[in-house]
Amino acid sequence: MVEAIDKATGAMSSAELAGGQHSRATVGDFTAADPRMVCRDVDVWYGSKQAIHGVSLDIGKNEVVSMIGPSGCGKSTFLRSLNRMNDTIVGCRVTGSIQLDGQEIYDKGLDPVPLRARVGMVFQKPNPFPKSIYENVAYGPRIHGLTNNKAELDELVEASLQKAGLWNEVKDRLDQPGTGLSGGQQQRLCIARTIAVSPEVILMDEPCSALDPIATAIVEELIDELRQNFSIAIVTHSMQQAARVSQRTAYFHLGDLIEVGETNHIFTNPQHKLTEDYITGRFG
Amino acid sequence: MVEAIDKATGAMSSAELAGGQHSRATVGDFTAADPRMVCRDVDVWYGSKQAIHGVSLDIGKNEVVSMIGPSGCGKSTFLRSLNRMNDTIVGCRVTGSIQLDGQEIYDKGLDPVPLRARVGMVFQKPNPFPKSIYENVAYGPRIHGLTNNKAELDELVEASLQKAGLWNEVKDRLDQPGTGLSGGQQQRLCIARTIAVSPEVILMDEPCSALDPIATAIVEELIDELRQNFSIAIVTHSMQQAARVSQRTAYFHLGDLIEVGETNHIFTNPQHKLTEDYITGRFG
Amino acid sequence: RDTINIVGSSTVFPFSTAVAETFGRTMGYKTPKVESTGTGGGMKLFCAGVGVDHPDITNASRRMKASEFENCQKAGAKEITEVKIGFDGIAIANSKKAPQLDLTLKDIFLALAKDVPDASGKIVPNPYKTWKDVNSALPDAKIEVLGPPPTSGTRDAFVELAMEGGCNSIPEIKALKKSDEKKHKAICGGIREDGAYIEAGENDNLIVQKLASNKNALGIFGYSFLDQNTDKVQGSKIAGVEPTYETISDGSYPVSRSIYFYVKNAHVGTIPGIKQFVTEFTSDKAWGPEGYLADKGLISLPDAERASVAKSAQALEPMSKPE
Amino acid sequence: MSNPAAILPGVQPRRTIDIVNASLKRRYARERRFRLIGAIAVGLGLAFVVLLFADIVSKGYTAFQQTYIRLPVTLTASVIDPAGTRDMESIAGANYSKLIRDALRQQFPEVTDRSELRRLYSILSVGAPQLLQERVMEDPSLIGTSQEIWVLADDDIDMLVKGNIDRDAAQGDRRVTDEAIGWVGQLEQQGRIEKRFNTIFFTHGTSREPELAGIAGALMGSFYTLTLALALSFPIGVGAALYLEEFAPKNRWTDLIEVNINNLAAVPSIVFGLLGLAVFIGFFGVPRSTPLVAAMVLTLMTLPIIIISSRAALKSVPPSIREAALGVGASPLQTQFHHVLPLAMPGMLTGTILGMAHALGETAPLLMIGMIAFIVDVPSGFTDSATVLPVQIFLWADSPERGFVERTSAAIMVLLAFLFLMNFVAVMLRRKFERRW
Amino acid sequence: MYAWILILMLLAVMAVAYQLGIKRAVSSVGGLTQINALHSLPSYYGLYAALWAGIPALLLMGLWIGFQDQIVTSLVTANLSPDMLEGQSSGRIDLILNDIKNLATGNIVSATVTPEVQAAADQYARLERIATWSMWLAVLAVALGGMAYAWRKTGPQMRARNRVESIFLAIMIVFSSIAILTTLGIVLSVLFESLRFFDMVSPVEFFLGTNWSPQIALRADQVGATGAFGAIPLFTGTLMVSLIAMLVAVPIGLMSAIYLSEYAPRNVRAVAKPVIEILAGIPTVVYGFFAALTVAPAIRDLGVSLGLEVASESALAAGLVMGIMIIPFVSSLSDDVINAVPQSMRDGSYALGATQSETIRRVIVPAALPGIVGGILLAVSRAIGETMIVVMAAGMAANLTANPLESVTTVTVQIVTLLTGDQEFDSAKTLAAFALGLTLFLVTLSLNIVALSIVRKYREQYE
Ligand SMILES: Nc1ncnc2c1ncn2[C@@H]1O[C@H](COP(=O)(O)OP(=O)(O)OP(=O)(O)O)[C@@H](O)[C@H]1O
Ligand SMILES: Nc1ncnc2c1ncn2[C@@H]1O[C@H](COP(=O)(O)OP(=O)(O)OP(=O)(O)O)[C@@H](O)[C@H]1O
Ligand SMILES: [Mg+2]
Ligand SMILES: [Mg+2]
Ligand SMILES: O=P([O-])([O-])[O-]
Repeated sequence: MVEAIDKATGAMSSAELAGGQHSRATVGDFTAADPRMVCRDVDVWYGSKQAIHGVSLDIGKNEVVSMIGPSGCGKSTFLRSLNRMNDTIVGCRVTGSIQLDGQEIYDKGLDPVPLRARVGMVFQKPNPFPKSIYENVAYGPRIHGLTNNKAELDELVEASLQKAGLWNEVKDRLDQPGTGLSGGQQQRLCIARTIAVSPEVILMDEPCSALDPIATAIVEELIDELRQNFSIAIVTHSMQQAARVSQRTAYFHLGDLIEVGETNHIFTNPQHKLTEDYITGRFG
Repeated sequence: MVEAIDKATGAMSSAELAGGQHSRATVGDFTAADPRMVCRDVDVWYGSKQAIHGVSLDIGKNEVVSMIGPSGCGKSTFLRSLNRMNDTIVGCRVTGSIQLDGQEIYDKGLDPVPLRARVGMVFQKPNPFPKSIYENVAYGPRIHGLTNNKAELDELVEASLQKAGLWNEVKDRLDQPGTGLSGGQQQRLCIARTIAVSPEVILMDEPCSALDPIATAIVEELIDELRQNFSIAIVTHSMQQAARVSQRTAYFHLGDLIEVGETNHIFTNPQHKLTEDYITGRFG
Repeated sequence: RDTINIVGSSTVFPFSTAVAETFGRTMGYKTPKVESTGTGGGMKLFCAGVGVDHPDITNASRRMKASEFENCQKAGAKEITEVKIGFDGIAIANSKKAPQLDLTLKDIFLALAKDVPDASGKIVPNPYKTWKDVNSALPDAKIEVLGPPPTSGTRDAFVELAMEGGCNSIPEIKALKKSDEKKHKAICGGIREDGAYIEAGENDNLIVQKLASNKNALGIFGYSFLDQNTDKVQGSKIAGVEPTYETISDGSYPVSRSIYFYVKNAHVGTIPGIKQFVTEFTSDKAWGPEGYLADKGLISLPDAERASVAKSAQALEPMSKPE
Repeated sequence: MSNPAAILPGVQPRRTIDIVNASLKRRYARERRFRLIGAIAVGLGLAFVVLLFADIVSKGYTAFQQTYIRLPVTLTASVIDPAGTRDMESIAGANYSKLIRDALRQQFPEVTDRSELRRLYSILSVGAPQLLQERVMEDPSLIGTSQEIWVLADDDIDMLVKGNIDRDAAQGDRRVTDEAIGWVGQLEQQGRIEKRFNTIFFTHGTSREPELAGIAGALMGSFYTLTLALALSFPIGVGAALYLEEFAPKNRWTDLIEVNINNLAAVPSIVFGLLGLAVFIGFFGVPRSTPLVAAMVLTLMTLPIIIISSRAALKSVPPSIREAALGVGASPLQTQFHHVLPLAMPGMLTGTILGMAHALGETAPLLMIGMIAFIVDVPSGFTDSATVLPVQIFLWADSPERGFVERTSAAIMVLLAFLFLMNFVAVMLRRKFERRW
Repeated sequence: MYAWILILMLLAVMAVAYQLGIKRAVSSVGGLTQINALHSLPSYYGLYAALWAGIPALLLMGLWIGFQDQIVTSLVTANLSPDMLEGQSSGRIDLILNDIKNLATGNIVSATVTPEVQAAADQYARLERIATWSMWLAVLAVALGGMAYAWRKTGPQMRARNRVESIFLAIMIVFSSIAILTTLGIVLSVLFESLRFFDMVSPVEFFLGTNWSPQIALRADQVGATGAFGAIPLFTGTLMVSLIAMLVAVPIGLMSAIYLSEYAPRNVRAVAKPVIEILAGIPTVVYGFFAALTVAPAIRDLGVSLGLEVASESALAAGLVMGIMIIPFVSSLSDDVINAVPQSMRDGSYALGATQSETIRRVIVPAALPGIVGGILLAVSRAIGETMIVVMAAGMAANLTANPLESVTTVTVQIVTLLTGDQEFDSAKTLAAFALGLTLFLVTLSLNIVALSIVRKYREQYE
């Protein structure tokens, strides 16, 4: 596999020039026309182990960027560094530049709290609070003061659950613990919880992994709807899904961002050997 | 949706006769030629809420049965009742008959410990122990005394990790905690952990939900290999996967087993309206 | 501050509190606060200075030492009235179920000293295991004595009164006093540590109860506990004298010590009631042989001495530096 | 593959289930043993509680009754209120002792000798006149009437009536003379002696006379002390734990602090007394012997317990919960207060229960700050001189009078009741917060 | 009394400030509908105002109460005629002032009241009154001032949440520092006396000597004021008693915790856990009597029937009973952390065919280890710090022995007896208590460092 990368790097120099000066290894244009988030040369370490190597990538306005790549390649790690969730992991360090609307998010003075309210996240493992379903969704709006009264809050909770496609299943048991839901229900609950605070950028780490096609369709619809106003980065293992929902796709491999580009372009005409191998399933 | 079921039940009576006297609603033949596990009229309650309604289903020798159905329909619940994992949930009750090799597993006298050694399980949410990767896999063999010495154990751990497609990624960090792995790696670790004790029946609850296509292919290969000797029940949301790996498929809906049959038959020619809707994605 | 603060000895505590209570009940003053800090601790607090933050009276189960007196002087507590209030008998007792012992001071010394002279007069580590070894007239029972630890004033007194008395009854050792005083003191003051003497802490009730359940054991504790527990334990005779109110009072029972309290005269006149408290304490209805303190186990001074102490106490005559 | 069940050819010669079944018996034996040991352990724990309770209760329950003697007391107006003005001060100063003694004397006309009379009077408590005075002052209309009044008996008589003194023993072997036994017997025959509920025990401060000694002072002292100690130590302990575990940077310094706090728990409590003496009393001038200073010292003593258990509880909250909250934009403090603290609360409350139990039962540090004291008045504030329950117990246990034996145990019962009450709230709260996830 | 009223009033002001803060914040953005323009939730603005109203005022009040008496007293003193103070020590002046104060507050006074004292008393009472009233005014003024300040600051841009949180964080840091100050205080309060001790007794003897016998050194006038100050028997005694206690408490405590949290029905647990916690609250005197009068004789009788030589006071009796006392430290704390281990861990193990006990021993206990060790450390600490039981049941003889049937003593016991007996602060005897305290502190510190590193090594973090 190491040789594969070496080969790839060798074959890349032209693509590199096209890509921009920051990245050394990425094929394709990692910039967006109207970027919300701009990442340059992002490195992430877990202790002494480097999990992300100089990744540069933009997330544009009104676009969905999907991140694909083999398991363990650093997709979650990269995603988590976009709203500073990595701060909570002891020994995890992030370097390089990540900007949201031109503001460096790893600035010393920057308060991660409003940042996370603006950049919402759905985690890979569903993690509902050990509270009632209602409280799970209402928590974010409550702490941000998004509603003025109980009725509004109820409405917001219902709308969020509706959008996540969970309302019908839970409307009679809103007061029961969120931890007593099925896997897929928990996942949708976490989606509902995240969209309830209407973040401007939404990071979704395999939001549909535990969902059946129907629920998946609902979430994908939701993503499409959200894209009208917000920016979305989604990690997925399903290339079909990536193809369906995203405008641009980034392919990660062993901590490197190998290739990025228009989604249909990537899936029909991958530039890099690794990308091609992965997409055609010839790999591993 | 309620009407849909009612309609379906009406249209079912002939299929019901074919199916056997225990089930009221299942279309298709839920028996297996050479059954390892035989479930009849299984009801599962969470407190006063019934999650499974009179499900009858066999799992045959050397076959893979896949269970599909919308999120929250009771797949995990049913699966967990096959090795009495539901015992650990407070307020969860199982009635009806579930037999393993002719032995009633909910018998008062029956001991769930050897049962679970024979009927292994991979959970929907990966739950590695807070131990090293090595210890995670070695745990089962150790408690059962499956190996006679350290060398054998090492070998077994390696083989299990190999089969789960994780060996290459973790071979240098076997002593690091299993909880520090990526989502998909944790899932494969749990698969390795389960197969390390060579259970006779393996229950897998969405084993590939966090896996990329390559890793998925490895696991599917593993399933196919395991099928040679064992029986496997797998919950999956991917109908492609169900089609690829399973011989028979059971479709669940709102706690009912709606239809069961040969996998290719089900996917090409579903009998029940609900099944058809689900498979063709016309549903919800 | 409008209450009297009293600190000091735990031995005097039961008497001091009884007076304090009566004083508070009958005299119209607030009941004084009495702390049990031990004699030394009390002296330290008492001599720390003059003023509302410092106690007015300290109780002592021994006389104030010269060094303590000097500390008081230095801190400005120049005039101190010493009041000797009576005796505290130290009983050596055993269970009623066992025969009463008749010991001599010498027996006590030989049984409990760390080093004793052997037949040849050479000083050896205490070899005696049973009372019979010590004195053939005594029963053949293991030596097992529960007594106070080295940190307590009672132990001090016991060493001074019983042990030293006993060791001086042995001529060779008595002779040592002149030739090698240091050695003499070491021999007379050293209590054996091989388990025959058990340091039992300062809860005398516990000793009484332990005696009740262990026939062999002897215990060393204050007379008031003997007085209250005559149904369980009996005091051993010492040189033929049983510890009773009378024998202690008239001095025929050898193991008893005087107890005191000290008044800071500087506080009289500003802390309300000190003088009245002293008067109450030194009234016959309190400390007389028929007084309520006698009922609590205090052994009164002889009549004449009581009268003179009462007089000087009520006049708050300052003491001179103790030798 | 020769062996169908093996994942690994050659490694497992037999099917897993055979191996499992072969060893199952042994494993089950171990399981049963383990479980049995657990049950035994719980049983032992409970048995110790029962044993100690039985011990305490059997020794102490008699203290809740007290012997009284019914006497026909004539409340002569000329003695109580010679001026007839019903002036409270003069009523207070009257010679009630004489009234009671006269009443007793009436019962035993044959006793005339002065010293014999003195002995007769001594079967009554020295506190009896005061109790009568209180009664008359409450109800001045009694003056001039003749009343059958229950007069408190002396502690020795109380012990005699309760059977703690052997009437058949030789006279010298007991505290009560034959003559007194005779008198008491006579009164008993006339039905003039009765054991009545001991209200004094609950309403009075301590006393040197067992029959007059009450627990109210110490109870209030403990109440003030513990209330304040709890109010100080719980927020401080939880706050410190929260900061150290969740906010402080993890480095050598915080490690040092962690070790240091663990170490503070091992510091003998009397050393906290020394510290309190030097700092609170010596430096800040907090008054000695007060609940205020005691509470401060006990706070220092219990803090390590609360901090350590709180940190352990915080550590056991899964990180995913924190991530979930942070992920929707909660601030770290909100995350802690809304999600982590409630989940860690059971452990924190346990630490508080244990710490407060320790503080409630501790005497050694109080010694240094002047709480081992005889204080009759019931404190009415944080800066009144006071003593606390364990000190009272310690002092009573060390008192020669027989009557204090049962009172010691009764006081312990009161302390335990206090403990129960205190823990009850905490235990309820703990149950409320407890959940598995 | 008045202070309470003032505090209640302050609370009222804070409540008002809270409401006003919210109002102000909401109106600053033009009403409830525009609330999203605020940086923080309105309640944070309220809290901000309440804290500004409360904290400075409370601080002022604390300082005022702390200094008022001093200031008033010095004013009164200044007015006393010089001949009354002439040549008087400060303590004496204190007493005169005390008399004046007693008079002023209507307490009993002992001396005859001279007109001058009466005048001073009147002045004192007057000044007190003035001071108290001005305190009220000042405190309330500061509270209102704080509120006004917050009011002025409040606006849509103000980061109220951050400010409130930094106040809370600061408070928590202050709380944390209390632990450090305590340590500092403890070290300082034993250090100097310890140094004095080591002036008299060589550290070599103290740390390496095997003979502890402060008895000969009782008094300055006694001979051989050197005594024997070998601390080793005390430490071995401590070790033995604590070890025995741990041998009782750890198995019983841990197994009860496991049983209660894993096996027992919920209602059994709900009852048994608090009941066992009572063990930690029973006063040590009770344990002492129990150990001395029940356990020790039983051990002795048993020993005698086995033909063993058993002292009537033994380390075993004390250790056993102490073990009972500290059971709850192990059981309750372990129970809590075991209960907090996520269910998915158990599921993972059961699904592999592990028995419940295997799951507990190999998965749950390791996952809960830090908490369990914390509980055990607390139990050890409590055992080391306990005196009453040891004194009553193990005697006080400093035997250097490994035989638990012999009488031993512990460091803490010696510290307490030395400090509560007939103290003498210029003799090695009493100072030894401080040296022992310091040494114990250092010894337990190093043990704790070892414990921490072990826990770190074996810690298993779930999820
Ligand atoms: N512990 C529980 N307590 C109460 N209800 C539960 C519990 N677990 C699951 N349920 C409910 O039972 C139903 C079936 O849940 P189950 O987990 O079996 O669904 P599933 O088919 O596995 O769904 P998914 O594909 O989302 O995992 C759902 O409605 C769920 O909310
Ligand atoms: N907390 C951690 N500590 C140490 N290493 C970690 C940690 N989390 C992840 N890693 C490692 O970092 C690498 C990238 O992990 P990451 O979770 O980003 O992968 P991923 O692309 O999300 O994979 P998956 O699709 O399986 O979720 C992996 O090798 C993983 O083992
Ligand atoms: Mg991931
Ligand atoms: Mg499921
Ligand atoms: O307390 P004492 O000094 O009398 O032992």
